[in-house]
Amino acid sequence: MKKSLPKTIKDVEEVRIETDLLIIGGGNSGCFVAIEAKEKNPNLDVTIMEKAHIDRSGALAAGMDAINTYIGEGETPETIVAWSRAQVGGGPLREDLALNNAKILNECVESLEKWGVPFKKDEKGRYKKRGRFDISIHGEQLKPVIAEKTKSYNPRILNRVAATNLIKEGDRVVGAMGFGIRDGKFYVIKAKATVVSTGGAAGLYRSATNDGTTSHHQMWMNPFNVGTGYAMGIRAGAEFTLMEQRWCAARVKDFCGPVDTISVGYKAKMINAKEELILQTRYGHLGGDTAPRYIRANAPMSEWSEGRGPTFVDTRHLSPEQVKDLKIDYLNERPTYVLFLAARGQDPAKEPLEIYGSDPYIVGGHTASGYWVDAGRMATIPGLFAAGECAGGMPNKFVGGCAAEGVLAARGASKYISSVGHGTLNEDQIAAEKERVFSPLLRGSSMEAKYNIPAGQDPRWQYDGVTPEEMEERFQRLMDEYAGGVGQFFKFNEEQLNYALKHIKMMRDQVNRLFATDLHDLVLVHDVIDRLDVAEVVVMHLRERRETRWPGWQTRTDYPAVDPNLDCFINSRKNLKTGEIEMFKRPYEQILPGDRTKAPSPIPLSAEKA
Amino acid sequence: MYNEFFDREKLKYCYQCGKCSSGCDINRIDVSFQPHRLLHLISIGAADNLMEDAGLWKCTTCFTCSERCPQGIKVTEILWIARTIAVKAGHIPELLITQKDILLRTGRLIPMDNKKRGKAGLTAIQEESSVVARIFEIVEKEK
Amino acid sequence: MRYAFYLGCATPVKALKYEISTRNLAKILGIELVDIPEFSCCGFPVKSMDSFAALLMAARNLAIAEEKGMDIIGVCTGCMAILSEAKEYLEDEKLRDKVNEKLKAIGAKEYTGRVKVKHFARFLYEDYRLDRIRDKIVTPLASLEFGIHYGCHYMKPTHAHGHFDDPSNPFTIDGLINITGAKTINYPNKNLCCGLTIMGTAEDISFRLAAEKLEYLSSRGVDAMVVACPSCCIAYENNQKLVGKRVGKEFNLPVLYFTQVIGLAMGLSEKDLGFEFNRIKADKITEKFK
Amino acid sequence: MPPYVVKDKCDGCKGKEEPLCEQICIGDLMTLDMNTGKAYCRSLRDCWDCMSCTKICPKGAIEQRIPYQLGYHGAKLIPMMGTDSITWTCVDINGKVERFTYRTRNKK
Amino acid sequence: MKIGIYLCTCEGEIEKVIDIDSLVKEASGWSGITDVHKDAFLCSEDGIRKIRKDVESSGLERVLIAACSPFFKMEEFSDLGLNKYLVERVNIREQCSRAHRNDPENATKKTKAMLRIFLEKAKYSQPLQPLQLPSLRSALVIGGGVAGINASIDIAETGNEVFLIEKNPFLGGKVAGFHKYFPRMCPPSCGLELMFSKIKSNPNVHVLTSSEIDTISGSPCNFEIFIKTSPRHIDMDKCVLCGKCLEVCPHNAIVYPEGFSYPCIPAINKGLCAVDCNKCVAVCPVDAIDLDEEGKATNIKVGAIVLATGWEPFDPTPLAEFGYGRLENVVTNIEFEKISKEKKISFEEPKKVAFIQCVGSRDERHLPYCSDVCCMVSIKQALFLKEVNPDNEVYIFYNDIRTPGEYEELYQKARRRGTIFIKGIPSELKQDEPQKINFSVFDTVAGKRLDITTDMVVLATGIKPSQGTIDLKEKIGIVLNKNNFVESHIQCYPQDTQRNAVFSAGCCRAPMDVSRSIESAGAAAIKTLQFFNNCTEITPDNPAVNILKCDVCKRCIEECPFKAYSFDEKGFPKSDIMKCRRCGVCMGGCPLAAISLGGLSIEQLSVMLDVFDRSYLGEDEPLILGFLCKNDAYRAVDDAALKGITYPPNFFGIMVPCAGAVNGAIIAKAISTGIDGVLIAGCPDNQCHYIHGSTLAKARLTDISNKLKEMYLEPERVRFISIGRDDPEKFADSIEEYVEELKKMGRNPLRL
Repeated sequence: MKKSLPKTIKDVEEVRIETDLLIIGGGNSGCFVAIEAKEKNPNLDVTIMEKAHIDRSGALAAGMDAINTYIGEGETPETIVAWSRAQVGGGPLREDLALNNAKILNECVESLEKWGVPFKKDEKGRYKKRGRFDISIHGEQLKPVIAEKTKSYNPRILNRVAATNLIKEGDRVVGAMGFGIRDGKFYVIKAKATVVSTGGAAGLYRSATNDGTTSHHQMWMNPFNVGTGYAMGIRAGAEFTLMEQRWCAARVKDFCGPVDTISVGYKAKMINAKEELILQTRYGHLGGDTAPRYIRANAPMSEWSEGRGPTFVDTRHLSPEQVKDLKIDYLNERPTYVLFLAARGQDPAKEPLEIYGSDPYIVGGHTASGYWVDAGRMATIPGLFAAGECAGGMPNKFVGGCAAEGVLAARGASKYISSVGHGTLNEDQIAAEKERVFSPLLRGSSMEAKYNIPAGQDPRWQYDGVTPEEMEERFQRLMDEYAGGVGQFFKFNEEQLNYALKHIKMMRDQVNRLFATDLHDLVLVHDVIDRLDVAEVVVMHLRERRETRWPGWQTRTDYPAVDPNLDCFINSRKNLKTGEIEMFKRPYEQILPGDRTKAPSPIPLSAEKA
Repeated sequence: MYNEFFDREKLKYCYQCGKCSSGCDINRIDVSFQPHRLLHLISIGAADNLMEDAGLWKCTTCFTCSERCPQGIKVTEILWIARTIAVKAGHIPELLITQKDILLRTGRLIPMDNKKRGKAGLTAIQEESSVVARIFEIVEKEK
Repeated sequence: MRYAFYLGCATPVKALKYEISTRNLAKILGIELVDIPEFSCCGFPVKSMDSFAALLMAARNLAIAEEKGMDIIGVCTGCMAILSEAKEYLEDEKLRDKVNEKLKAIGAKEYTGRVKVKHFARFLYEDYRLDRIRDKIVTPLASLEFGIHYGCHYMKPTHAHGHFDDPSNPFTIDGLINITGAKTINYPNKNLCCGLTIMGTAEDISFRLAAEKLEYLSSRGVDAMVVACPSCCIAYENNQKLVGKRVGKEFNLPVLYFTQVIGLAMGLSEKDLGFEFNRIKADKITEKFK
Repeated sequence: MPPYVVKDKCDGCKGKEEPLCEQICIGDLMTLDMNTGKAYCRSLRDCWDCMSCTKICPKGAIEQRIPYQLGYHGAKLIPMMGTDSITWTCVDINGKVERFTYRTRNKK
Repeated sequence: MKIGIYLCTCEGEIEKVIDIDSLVKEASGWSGITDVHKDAFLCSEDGIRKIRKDVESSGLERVLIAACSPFFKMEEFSDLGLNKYLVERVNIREQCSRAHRNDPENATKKTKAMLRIFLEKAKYSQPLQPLQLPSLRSALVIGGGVAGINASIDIAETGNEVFLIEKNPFLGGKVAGFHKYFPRMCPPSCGLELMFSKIKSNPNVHVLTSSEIDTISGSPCNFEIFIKTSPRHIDMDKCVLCGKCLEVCPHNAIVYPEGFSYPCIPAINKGLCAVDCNKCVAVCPVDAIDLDEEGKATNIKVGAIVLATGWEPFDPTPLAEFGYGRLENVVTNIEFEKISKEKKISFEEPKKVAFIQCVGSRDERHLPYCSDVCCMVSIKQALFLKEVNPDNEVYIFYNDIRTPGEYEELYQKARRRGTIFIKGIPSELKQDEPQKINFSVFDTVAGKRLDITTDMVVLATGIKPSQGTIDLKEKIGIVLNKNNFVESHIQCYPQDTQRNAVFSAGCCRAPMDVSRSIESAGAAAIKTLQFFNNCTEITPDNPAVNILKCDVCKRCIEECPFKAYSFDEKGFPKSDIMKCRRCGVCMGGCPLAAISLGGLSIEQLSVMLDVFDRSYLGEDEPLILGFLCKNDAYRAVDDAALKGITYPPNFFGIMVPCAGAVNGAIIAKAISTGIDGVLIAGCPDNQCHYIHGSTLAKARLTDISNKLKEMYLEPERVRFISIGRDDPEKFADSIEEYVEELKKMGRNPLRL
């Protein structure tokens, strides 16, 4: 039977758990945290708090067709970091983090194969390369495999529990709180160390493919990754970096599916309406096909804005076998793209595939946004660690890198745990949070009594309050129009950002009008609240970087050029007294010598030569 | 024909206990009418001999046998179906021919007499005369 | 209380006293019986010629009532049995679809299975309920004694009638009559069939059947036989002389409809109850209540 | 991209509580209609088309469709899950059928 | 891993068809094979010795026996010096050399394919060690009628403890109330007295009267049972049977024993007492009466349970036409027993009595079955009437007189004594004059109608399952059939219920007379003893749930035919090793393929498919993978071979415990990887040894063929056939036509 809703806050049952290591978010990196921690110390009490079900949660839910970072023959940790640096136009990035990630990258990737994920092999029996650091896999079962491995270590897994806030004692994090999406209980989990691995933030901007009715979530990143991990950190006063480095990507038009699969995997070139090779003709000086990611991402949109749209990746050279492989790749990552092609009756070998810009995401596994962490992945608040997309400073992690991040965070956390005991809980803080979390539900249930809605009508649109859907749509539109969404070709200026900030604040004053009529609703409510908090910081960062360093990811019409003085990290922290977001800079430290904008070519292999 | 929907299976279960005949008032008056025998003949597929059998037309359809059959055989229904088969085979009692004729013409078994009703102070009734004819048309087309 | 009034073929021509008494009784009981001109023969006579045609006819009538949004009340047990039976058959969707498609072809409405079918007596007993009738009794008929003839199709086949009443020992109409204060007798051949259905095909048997009951009830000296079906009435009243001749006896047994008896107890006039149409005069009875 | 539950196939996973599609859905969108005992998607607009529900449904009762705004009607994509293999059948709007079969797990 | 393959030529028979030598050569090339050996007579002592030697010397970890069907020579191959779950039997005789004797070339090819597959299976098999869980050597017998009493005696007299519980105050059940019972026509007292004395004298029997089961927990070998005993209100030790209480009681609340009753102490039915009447208490000379006595609860532990909950007489009131309860002198046969016993009515001066058979029985509206005893009962009672006075006129109106075996004698006797048997059942009884019953009946033999008037009509009412049986259904977890008798595999294991260690005796399983009840009681007792002895070793080959995969959808719990599933401490489903019958229906149903049987895991089936050579007959030959249920289909296939029936080598059979054990994911993989047809052969529905195993299999297969349809593949590629154990012809034919159809369909487009 479904849970009956609470009428008063007292009706809400409370669950208290004490654990050594709390992992918030059981996606790819979250699972790796658990596995590594248990591997090293089976007696460690590990708890995973997962909003969905770890069998299929996070960005890997639909599967994966490739591991984008693997150090194959002829490469070294250094070359991949240098390549990654070049991919983001020379940084800034945390080379220290990148290097110790790269050192353990391969073992993480290889373990996936050991656990049962089929990797494609080349004729020599090596992993089949698709790009320089890209290898192909049959990752349909990727997440289930990781989940099964995790379960085999028997950690405490709380599926369908959504985290809402961290518990603080002084300036240490001593656990987290959340609510059960199925049981409607309030969870208070006391932990010696807490790892945040909730993935990035999708749905900050309106998707270009969002037509309201049934395509609201037609986007590239998992729309249920709403940035709760960032939001909780922001609210707890943690330091964040490079939140202005938005991931705006070239995506298959009208479907918003990945494009690397085609452009990297099948060497399909970007062309415009005039059938010009976009990258070669316009960005040759930046390396053409190997130009930095943001360039490749922005290219189609600038073609459109300059009237040369539509834009395509040219697949017309593909053989039938290649088309079939291409489709299999998609079936492994975003199966419905194949359905999409079928629904368009389109054969890639005959017509090129149209591409377009995606809505911007904050995903620290791709760009370098996220928590400011130390080598052990501990955030600026003791007891709090960040893994995967949450950890900032290091771009281009993707599946493999995020897994490695998990391992590193686990090591950092374990070390920390051995040095501390349990904190003590501040009951006032807990009571307040419980109130904050469940009040929308109480508002909802009170309204059910208040209004008499004729049968057959959705009551939610008639209640005197705000539904999460309404606010989400309002807010995504705001961001799209005033903070450089795809609708604005990613462009914005100071005034627009100020307007956005003003309205974000207004909406945040309205969140106490949000109501939920069931537990699912309640999730939506907190999703939109978290998104607001993240969006505010993002906009602050965008404003602070008064230059255009990564056109597309961050294009300022009022400061179109690169400003050498801003070759540094822009960081922020919420002042918990004033509630203001405080901005400040940190210097960039180059470790690997050489031209930051150029990726070194791989060491030629004698074997290959012969 | 909706005897295709009628559970003929049951018929096979008749174990000739004779309860139908025992309880039959027609049988009491005219012993030649024996429901259990009709069932038997039909179930062994010797129904043809029944066609001429006047017995078919002696049943008042009082349902007593159906009610009491331990095997739940709808004896009366079966008899009714047997009749329709006989009719199709052309063994139609006079009465039926006239009845059918009236029905086709007037849509009812007993023609309306509004004059009489008038005298009795009852309102006249407009009869739906063509219905039965239309229905028969349809059904004939079936075959 | 609005109901589609299903008269059938016999009643409006051959059983005027039944119709009249029913209408007037319904009036004082506050039951609205709506005439539906579109109704046609229930299908009973056709059942021996073509069972599917019969079903169609029944279904059509049901569909009409359903479309008018009224349940059916009837006075002829034969019609009620056939309609109820059809209802039961039409619970089978495959069959119902087949039937509806044909109904469409003759431009009739489709039947979805919602309409209820009840004999007026059953309605009074089950839905209107005895106590409410009792309240309306003005002249109790104590001192009268009747023999009830139910008519086979009144409760048989029981599955079609939802197992209403008890075929081997029926009691509901007795109940209705006893309410008026009159006595009813329980007699051996109470369940005997009137035999009318085979009058045309096996007249002799038919008459003998009728005779048996007439003989017995006469010998018991009841004031009248009470019936609930025009056909039965034809068998016992209209044919009384013929039947008598066939068995070499003189019968003089009044045959009343239950509606007439109840009406009488409720103070309706003889005219309102169509006593004038009683072929065997029931004066002995009416005298008492002058 | 909404999942549609085919009523006469779905058996609510017999468990009378949380059918597999409800357990697995990353968006908490699939749920059980307590009256019919059958699963349904509570918010079509919010589906991310990961097809987890479609894959896990033991009765093959869930269909994925492209939102009409984006793709035309009539295309089908049907997964069939083996113990360590998957077979996809894709039918496009012109009725062209394509099949894809491959391993999803290494042999232990 | 070291594996040995042993091919038997079966003294040349197999080799006549199959080129064993080539296979030996071939197989020795395969990886992991340390030993390939050909033997003319593998099951001979030498053969076995050879294998055992190899196992020991070269330390074989797996052994493949390629010989006859695993159903032959089980003993011989049971102990080869390594865990028997590591020995794989490959049925190359019945399924190859005999089945394809007309096609040696392909038979050899198929044999090779089989070897590969079962080799792979063997690689993945796990050793299983039997657990020691001895059963308590005590039994609970529920119901103190003849069946229960005799079961108790038989179990007790073989030295085991028995708890016999009866809800009435006295043992003896219905029989105690009879006048006489056939065929010997002795009074119940003589038989019962003997039984009671055995009970009294045997310390192993503990009798609890006025008692009922409260709850049953635990599982076979070790049930824990709580028993409620309602007060007797009379102290068994004090009472001297003076009978005073009986005399004074104004509300006949005293249930007084008969001479032979056990326990021979009255009981007080307090329900009938008037508040503080206390007359009996006052009058009792030994003050044995305590009206305030409380009921008590007892808690016992037993290893097995015998159900003997008996029967109830059918109440003929619903057959209103017979006027039971309405007409005088219409009685049931049970009542007639009382009448004749207590001489309520004297039949000294001649009377006319009619018996009507099959009242309620063989009546689809009441008891759709034959109540088995009524014919004999009426005959018995007829004889009684003739005995009292030969001039009593006795009529028996019947459908069919059923007097199996020697009972025919009594039938003849009854006829000899002048009982009149008339085939024809009256339809309605009337009472035209008081005390007399008159009815007319159609004599279907004479084709005549008889009008009869009698002094008494006895309705031969039938036997219906007791309410007690129905009440226990949930408590014990047994299955009842559609008529509420205890479900069992009536043909082979009549005494077994659908639950392990629970057996049935007497009328709770089917209508039967006293002597057959006693027989079945004996059988149930034997079953119980067997259980005590056999269940000392249990192999943990019951299905295990892979909790890494399981999402707790509870389907296994819902579908398990024996309700063997419950949740473990971590909230995952777990099958009870004792309740489980190893049918694998759960394994077949698990949507996540997370359940595996000890002897046959999902993984094994999966890898078997991996090595299955799709074209062992060449590219164009269709390939049928068959899953054969072990109880019927597989045997039928063996029989086919024995009877010399051949079928195309395109068919390839794997044994499964039940059709219901085949998981959709396996079938999906088979089809996905190019096998042209998948066939599941199970028992005919109503004969499934696991209740609804084959029914479920059929349903699941339908789901898959619907899916194939959607996938624009031929839904006929998967199919279910039900094959009785004795129907090899049907099997062969269906394979023939299946192959033909597949040829028409053309090859599976998914074949690579």
